[in-house]
Amino acid sequence: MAADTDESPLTGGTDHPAESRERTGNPVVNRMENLSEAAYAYLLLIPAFALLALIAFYPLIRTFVMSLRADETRGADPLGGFVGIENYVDILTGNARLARQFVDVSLSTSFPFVELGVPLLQQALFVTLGFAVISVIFETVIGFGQAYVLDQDFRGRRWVRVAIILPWAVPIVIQGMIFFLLFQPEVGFGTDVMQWLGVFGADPLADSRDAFVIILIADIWKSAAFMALLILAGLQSVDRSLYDVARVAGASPWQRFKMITLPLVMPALLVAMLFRTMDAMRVYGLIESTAGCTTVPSLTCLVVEAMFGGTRIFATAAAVAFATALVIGLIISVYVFFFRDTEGGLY
Amino acid sequence: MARVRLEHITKRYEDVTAVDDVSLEVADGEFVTFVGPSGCGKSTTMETVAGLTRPSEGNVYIGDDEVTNLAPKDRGVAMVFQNIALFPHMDVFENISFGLRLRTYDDEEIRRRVEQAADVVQLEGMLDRMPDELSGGQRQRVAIARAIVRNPDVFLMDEPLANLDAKLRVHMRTELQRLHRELGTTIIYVTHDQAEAMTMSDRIAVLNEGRLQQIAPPLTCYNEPANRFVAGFIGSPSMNFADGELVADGLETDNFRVDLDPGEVPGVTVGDAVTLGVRPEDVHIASAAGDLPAVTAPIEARTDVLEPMGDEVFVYLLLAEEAGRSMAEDPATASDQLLMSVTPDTEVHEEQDLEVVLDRSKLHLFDSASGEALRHGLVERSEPESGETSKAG
Amino acid sequence: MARVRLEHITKRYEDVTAVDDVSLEVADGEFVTFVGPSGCGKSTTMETVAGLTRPSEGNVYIGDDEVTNLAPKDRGVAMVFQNIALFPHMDVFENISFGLRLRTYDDEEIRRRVEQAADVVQLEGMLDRMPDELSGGQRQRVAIARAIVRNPDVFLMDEPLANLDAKLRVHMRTELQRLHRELGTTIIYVTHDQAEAMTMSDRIAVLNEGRLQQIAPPLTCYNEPANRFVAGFIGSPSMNFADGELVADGLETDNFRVDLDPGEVPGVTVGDAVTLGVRPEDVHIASAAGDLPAVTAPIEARTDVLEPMGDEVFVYLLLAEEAGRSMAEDPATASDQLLMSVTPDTEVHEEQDLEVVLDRSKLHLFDSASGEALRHGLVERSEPESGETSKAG
Amino acid sequence: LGRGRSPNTVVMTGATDFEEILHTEDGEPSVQEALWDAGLDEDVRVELQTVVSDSVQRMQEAQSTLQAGRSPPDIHMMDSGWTIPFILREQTTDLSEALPDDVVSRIEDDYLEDALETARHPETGNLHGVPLFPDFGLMLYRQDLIEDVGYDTGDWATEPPSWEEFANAVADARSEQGLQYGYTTQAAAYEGLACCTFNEVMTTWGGGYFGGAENLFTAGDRPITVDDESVLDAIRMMRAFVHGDDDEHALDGYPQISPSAIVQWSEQESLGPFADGDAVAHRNWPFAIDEAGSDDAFGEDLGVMTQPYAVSEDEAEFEGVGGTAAALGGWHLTLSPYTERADLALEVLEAFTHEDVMLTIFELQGFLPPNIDLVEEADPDEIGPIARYTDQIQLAGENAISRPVTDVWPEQSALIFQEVHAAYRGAKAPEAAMTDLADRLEGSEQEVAEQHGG
Amino acid sequence: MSDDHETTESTESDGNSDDPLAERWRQARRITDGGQPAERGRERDQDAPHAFLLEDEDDAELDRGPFQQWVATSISNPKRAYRAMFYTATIFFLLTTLFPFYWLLMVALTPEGQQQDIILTPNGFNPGAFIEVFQTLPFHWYMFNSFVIATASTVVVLVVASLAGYAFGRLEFPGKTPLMLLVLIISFFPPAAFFIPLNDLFNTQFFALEPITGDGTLYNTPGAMVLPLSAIFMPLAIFILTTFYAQIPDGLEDAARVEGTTRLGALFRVIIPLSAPGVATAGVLTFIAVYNEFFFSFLMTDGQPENWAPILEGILGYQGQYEVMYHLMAASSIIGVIPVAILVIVAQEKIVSGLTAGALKE
Ligand SMILES: Nc1ncnc2c1ncn2[C@@H]1O[C@H](COP(=O)(O)OP(=O)(O)OP(=O)(O)O)[C@@H](O)[C@H]1O
Ligand SMILES: Nc1ncnc2c1ncn2[C@@H]1O[C@H](COP(=O)(O)OP(=O)(O)OP(=O)(O)O)[C@@H](O)[C@H]1O
Ligand SMILES: [Mg+2]
Ligand SMILES: [Mg+2]
Repeated sequence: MAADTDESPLTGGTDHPAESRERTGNPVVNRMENLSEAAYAYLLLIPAFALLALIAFYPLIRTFVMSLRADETRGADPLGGFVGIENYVDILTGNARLARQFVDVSLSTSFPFVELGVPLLQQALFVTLGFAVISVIFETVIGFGQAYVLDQDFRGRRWVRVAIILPWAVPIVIQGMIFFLLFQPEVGFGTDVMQWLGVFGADPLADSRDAFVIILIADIWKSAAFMALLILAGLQSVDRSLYDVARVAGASPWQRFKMITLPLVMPALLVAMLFRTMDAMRVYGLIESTAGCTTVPSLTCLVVEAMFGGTRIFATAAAVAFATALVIGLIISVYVFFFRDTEGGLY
Repeated sequence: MARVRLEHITKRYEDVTAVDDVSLEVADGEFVTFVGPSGCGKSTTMETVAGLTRPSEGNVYIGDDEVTNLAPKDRGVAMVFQNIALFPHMDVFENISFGLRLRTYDDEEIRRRVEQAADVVQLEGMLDRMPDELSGGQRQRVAIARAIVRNPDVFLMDEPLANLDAKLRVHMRTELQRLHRELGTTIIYVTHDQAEAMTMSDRIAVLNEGRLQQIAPPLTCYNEPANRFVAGFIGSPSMNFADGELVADGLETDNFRVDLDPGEVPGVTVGDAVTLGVRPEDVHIASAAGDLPAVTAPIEARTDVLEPMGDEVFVYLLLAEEAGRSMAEDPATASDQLLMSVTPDTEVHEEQDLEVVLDRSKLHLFDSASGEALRHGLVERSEPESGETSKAG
Repeated sequence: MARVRLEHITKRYEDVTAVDDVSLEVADGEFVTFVGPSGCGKSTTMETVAGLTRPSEGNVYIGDDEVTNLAPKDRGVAMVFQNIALFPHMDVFENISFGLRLRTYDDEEIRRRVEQAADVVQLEGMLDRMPDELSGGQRQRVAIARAIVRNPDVFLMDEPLANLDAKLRVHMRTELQRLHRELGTTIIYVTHDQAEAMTMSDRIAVLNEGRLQQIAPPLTCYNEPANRFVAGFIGSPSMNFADGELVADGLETDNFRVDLDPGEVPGVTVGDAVTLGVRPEDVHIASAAGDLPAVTAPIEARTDVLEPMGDEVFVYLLLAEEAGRSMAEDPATASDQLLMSVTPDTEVHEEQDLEVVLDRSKLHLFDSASGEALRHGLVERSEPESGETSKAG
Repeated sequence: LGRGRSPNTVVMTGATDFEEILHTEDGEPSVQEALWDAGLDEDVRVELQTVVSDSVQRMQEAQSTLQAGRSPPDIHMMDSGWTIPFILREQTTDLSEALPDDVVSRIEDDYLEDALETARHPETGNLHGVPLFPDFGLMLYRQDLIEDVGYDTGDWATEPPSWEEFANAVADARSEQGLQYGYTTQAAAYEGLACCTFNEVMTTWGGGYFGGAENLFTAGDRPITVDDESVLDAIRMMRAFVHGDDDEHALDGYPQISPSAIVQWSEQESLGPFADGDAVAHRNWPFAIDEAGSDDAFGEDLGVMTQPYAVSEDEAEFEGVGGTAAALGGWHLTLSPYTERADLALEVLEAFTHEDVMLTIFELQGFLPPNIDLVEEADPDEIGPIARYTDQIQLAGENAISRPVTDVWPEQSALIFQEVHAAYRGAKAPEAAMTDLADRLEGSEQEVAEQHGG
Repeated sequence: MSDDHETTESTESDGNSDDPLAERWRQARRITDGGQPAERGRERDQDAPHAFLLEDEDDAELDRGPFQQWVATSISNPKRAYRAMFYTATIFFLLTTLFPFYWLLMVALTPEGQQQDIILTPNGFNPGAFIEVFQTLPFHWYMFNSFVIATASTVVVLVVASLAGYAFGRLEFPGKTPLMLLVLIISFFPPAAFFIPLNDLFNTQFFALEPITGDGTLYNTPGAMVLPLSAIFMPLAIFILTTFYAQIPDGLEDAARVEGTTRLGALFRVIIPLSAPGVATAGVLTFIAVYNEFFFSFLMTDGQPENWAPILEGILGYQGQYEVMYHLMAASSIIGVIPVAILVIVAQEKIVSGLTAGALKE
């Protein structure tokens, strides 16, 4: 039988004594090893927060201070005196020095009790929210479909995967250029097709509604791949034997999806949706390189226009940036609420 | 109706043949246990019945239907998995009710059934725990509950009781037997526990290296094993074997001989290599074997190690003095050793010389070459026996 | 040197106390087995020794050092996990050599050791398989090899043999014992297999609901259980219990009485509730009990079910005729039932009336209220006994 | 500063088009050679820090560089459309002081005054930039086609027609030839609409953003005249061009000649159809002449003129508007206040003011000399098709119309192009759009007034 | 797409199929197991289609045309319908994602100034654009810069985020939720919000940096992009890794620790490899995002390739003030994108298989 060796296994010929209980290895590592769980966690978080503090928190604080001062368009000092929240008030009341307003609604006494200063699609808040919600929904559904396809085992899957990820690898400038040219009646045929479908007018890139749709399509084209990649990773890390259990228990493919795949992929899916939402809420480059910020003003459009528009209104820019962050923060709290209910979730 | 039939099932992996041409039939309502060494293909065979593995060759029938290609969900089977595989994102209740929730049961009914099943496996009060808050045995019980709650035609259970303590195991054993009786379900069961296999099964299927060795009622396997493998595998501790040669008037092994008439052993002739098998409990101390009708001639032996088990004591006997022998070698295969089991009150010490006899009615003969059983029990022979211990080293 | 000492270890989870004030000491080189019902805290206790769980209270010592807060890697322990926990991304070789590769062994040495360990667990030729290409038993063997290859001071083994077949289990058992002997390693072991616990351990620690019930050599636990729980838990099938009342000259249970002098039972007086315990193998058919020195008066009984196990037969005896009784109830707790084990050649059938006696030297008395053992064996008493069967329903 | 630059290197920004001519293969003429010839110390080498061509992105880059106080570059090339904000933010050097007086007076005397205006400090009047080249919005048209339908374009070069005549000519030519488009221009919602194309149309109608030309460069206290009838008419005419008679806001008597696509066109997209022969007339910058006027394109059949007009200069309500016009673009060179090589950089700037340098640049890359008179003097063989249109260039120089660049112009221009665009598209009525615009401009002006007390 | 799936299972035999069409179907359907997640134990799935085949062929009636036959069998066997759906979906996704690229290629192949009415074929044929790209600008240099910057950022992000992800995913400590949200906050802000302070910061001279960067500032060094881009894309990586690390069963980490790793060792030896799909995805997403980032890439260098200007500056370089060299922009983006996408995918597969040493064979 197995143990017919003369030498006793595991002892013979070894010059290594039994392991001792001395601490082995590097003393720093050992110090780390004996930290309490919480202390260890904080230690591991130091690098991340150090980087964030330098690159994010410190600039944000300075930007916030900026937002509390007045604009100064002349002179060496880019900022005027301290004005408190005046800039914020201007932004929220539609009186900011911006070509398109953050939000421009006022309450009225007659139904429906709100009055639009300008059409919804010319108010950055609504453009952005609409864009984020619609694009994320489509991207999630399509991304799931793509991930599902990629999760199958078939020949050529690697190349299909390349194809599906390719849009995500396209720089925004190019993404913008593609769709700009596609809907440039002289060059592309996009307008003809859409007009033939009765969806678009003659100059979609100049029309807020049509341009909004174009930007949605462009974004979905590019970013579904992001969702697909993350969801795919989620799918791949599901323990396959659970599917066996479910199959024997009588689950149809749909039921397996609903009861096993979906909940187990949910954490990854939520992360993907969370970040897609935040990205979508900050959409800018795509707009700039297709229809332009005038036609489809997003929140970030306002920030960039204010900051780089040529007229030095840094304080307004800073205030818009913070207002934007606030809006995104509010939307994100919806997600945080969901995260709490998710098994294997983050909190 | 829920008969299960395997026809020439073979399953090959890249470099292994996990199941090799297995055909067997499990009658409706029958309880069949698969036993065999680790890696012999028990789980794989079950998976082909469940539909999780498509056999490389052969067909599977459940009831009257060929189901080889049917999806698992349409086969009406429930399975307890060897690796347990609880859904990590569901609590115990949801795990157990998984199969029910796939169907159109109302919540009331589901809760009732889950609670019953949890009762059976003694998981009351843990229904809202998550799998990672359970002990190993508790998880296994959840897995069992998940299968029994569904009340299918065929149960497949792959070592469902492996992590349970003896007492709970006895409880579960009776529960499963009751379920079996009451529901009339066909059960295919894998266990490594001899007691489980012996007490629960209508028949035992012994597998080795992917091949079916014997399928027969437990006591048949125990008393009339089809071949040397089955004989050695069934029964714990294992049967003693001694390789020998058939001579004119008996069987001669290295250390002793047994009288017999070669003509009464079918299929072999004088000069053939024949292996003698005898179970530890059929080895008796010569002085205390008075009441046995037929025993072999006394064999001289020396006790080596004693293993008290509480209700019995295993005595390792050395038949020949030899250097360097250690207990580590499997006594069943070392032809100079003999394992005897005696009651705890027997007077026996380590390093003691004594004479033992074998119960002739319980001797087994196997063809040494093929391993096939030749004969079980030599007791019909009427002439007196004379054994002698060989001195050979 | 590799003594393991637990001092008042308590581990609480949110709503469960998994381990409750356990103190024990395992001597250097000792082999201690933890047994207890599923969920009693065995794994948790081992985890505190390994350093994977910090106890809520109490200290752990290994050797002379307090290690309560020491990292697992510095404790010199190796562990076989109940859930096996193979690294799914490594093949068998890498799994086994994982611990070695973390240290400064050269490749040569690593390969040699891994091959030896694989040999011990009979995994030769599977070193380059991935875990998902192994059967359940093979995985478990990899887990064992991973632990033994490292040659640590202390082995922690949580049901290492659960998925192995009987034969391999015996083999592994002897291998582990040899390892233990040769390396002098301290081993803490969890098993649900009585045979394993009995044969391998120097001492057995019985746990229940997180509390240590008894820690003693196996035969002590078997023959002199500290309390009713241990008595019922150790031994398979379980001990028979009969609740009774101490009267002036004996113990009266529902169905029979046993003569004894209450004065010889410490700690109780006449009128107290006392439970009698007797193991199945100490119940004998009156007619065949001639050679026992001291037995109780015959008890009338009727056989119910027979369970042949191959080397013995379990006989379920009914002491009182009653309707609706089914075998499903645990015989050990049903006071109208008595389980007897006899050799397979005993003449006994189902539904047969017979008289049985109990071996007085093997009777156990427990305080019914606390469960504490009062006395083991009544044999010193010299006066002849006269039992009588009670007619009570 | 490291990175291998020798101490005698002066770094200026510029796009690839300028890079191509700054240094060339040996022997070929180059700007660097011209600078040396113009008296620049032979040791001083000018190096280009290539930036993207897009004006908006260049402004962002300049802004971030100057905001951070970074140099090199020592010399920034700045669009005349956004030089003044930088001047006002003290991110340029006062060249009237820094350059030798003779150089300053040479510039003041010879350079196109309109270009200089956009390089001066609005308050002190001092020069902060040296114009490198001006650019003019010109009307390109298919002379042959228009003549075919009976119009005489003979004097259009010197005396542009009225919008009405022009429009009818284009309309006729288009239908005669069955062309897809008549007149193409740029009307996307971008700076070019505010600064240039609309500015031109508005000017030729006698309108202005802030009254007359005298109010261009100081924000704060000036009339806002975008809702004047002249401006509205200009929009109405464009609506007629785009939407034809059906549009209730279209100006009567003007035919539909422009595709609605112009509202999403800027220079590149609008040039294509004309260059391909699908349009009769097209408004663009001189570079387009190169493409459309080459012999394998329209050659001599390409007509070029300044913008047609509707209201003559005399009839116009304000000073400096009315009559033909050409929007003024172009680039200036400014000296970074953070440079560590001011002396050398000033030498370089000085060299740029030499006529030979201007001519070299003109000949090599077609950038017009800021001294417009030199157009005549350039070697016709070197400058290509543009040589045929020097008269028109001269005329454009005389009628150049600047955008009202102030520190808040970028902000205001966004308001302007946004509203004009809406009005062009028909999303808003001209009156509504211009009233809204007036409101917004008012607010903007007020902000400035509050900040700077006037 | 599926013609040689025969690699491992040579034992399959299906006696009665000589019909080439049936053969094709057979192979086509071997791809995977209908709508269910495939890839378990790799053997099984390869068997599965074989099994359908046997069944299908038993039912097949010879006098039906292949298509009707297919319809009939797919009604009786829904797996066929799943399979058809699967193909439809795959083809749909391929078309929709690839078409814009195809079109971009057509734009690239169209000679300058003729970008009109490009539909399915280029206007003219000018493959020279792909060479011109490099003649006009040192595009390869920009690509190299981007590569270096993206690689460095990805490494920084993966290391730092792994530590943080481990802490968030596997440890319990007070303040966990607030700290996670704090990480997230950075993603609420448009990048422009960071710009002014960072622009100052990176143009400030730090004495300590002088030996490294020459002038003591980070401007025009890879650091000026790696730092902010790492910070900006780190929250995503932290969240991804947290999610994946949290799902690894404790038992495996326990086993590694008992075997002698430190906690940190267990992270790198067990948890990261087992989260390979997540780690690789985080890496790929970060790499591509950095490679294509718009804002900082544009403003943190002076645009010179020798000063680490990234690919974006290269692409924008083909854009003139009034004219855009669309064909060059198109060609350059194809050149810039496709190698990266392929590299990233190949790398991802390598990462996954490297980390898991074959456990998740594909
Ligand atoms: N993470 C946890 N959270 C809550 N309860 C737990 C957790 N882990 C274990 N328990 C509980 O603690 C008790 C002891 O568990 P432990 O795993 O030690 O049992 P065990 O003796 O090993 O049982 P088994 O034989 O079934 O493996 C059980 O009741 C179990 O449910
Ligand atoms: N996916 C696979 N690839 C390759 N070989 C495999 C695979 N799955 C199982 N095997 C091999 O097939 C044989 C039979 O495995 P199976 O799981 O049926 O054994 P088993 O009888 O259930 O054993 P155990 O009692 O140990 O669970 C084993 O040798 C195993 O290593
Ligand atoms: Mg198995
Ligand atoms: Mg346990």
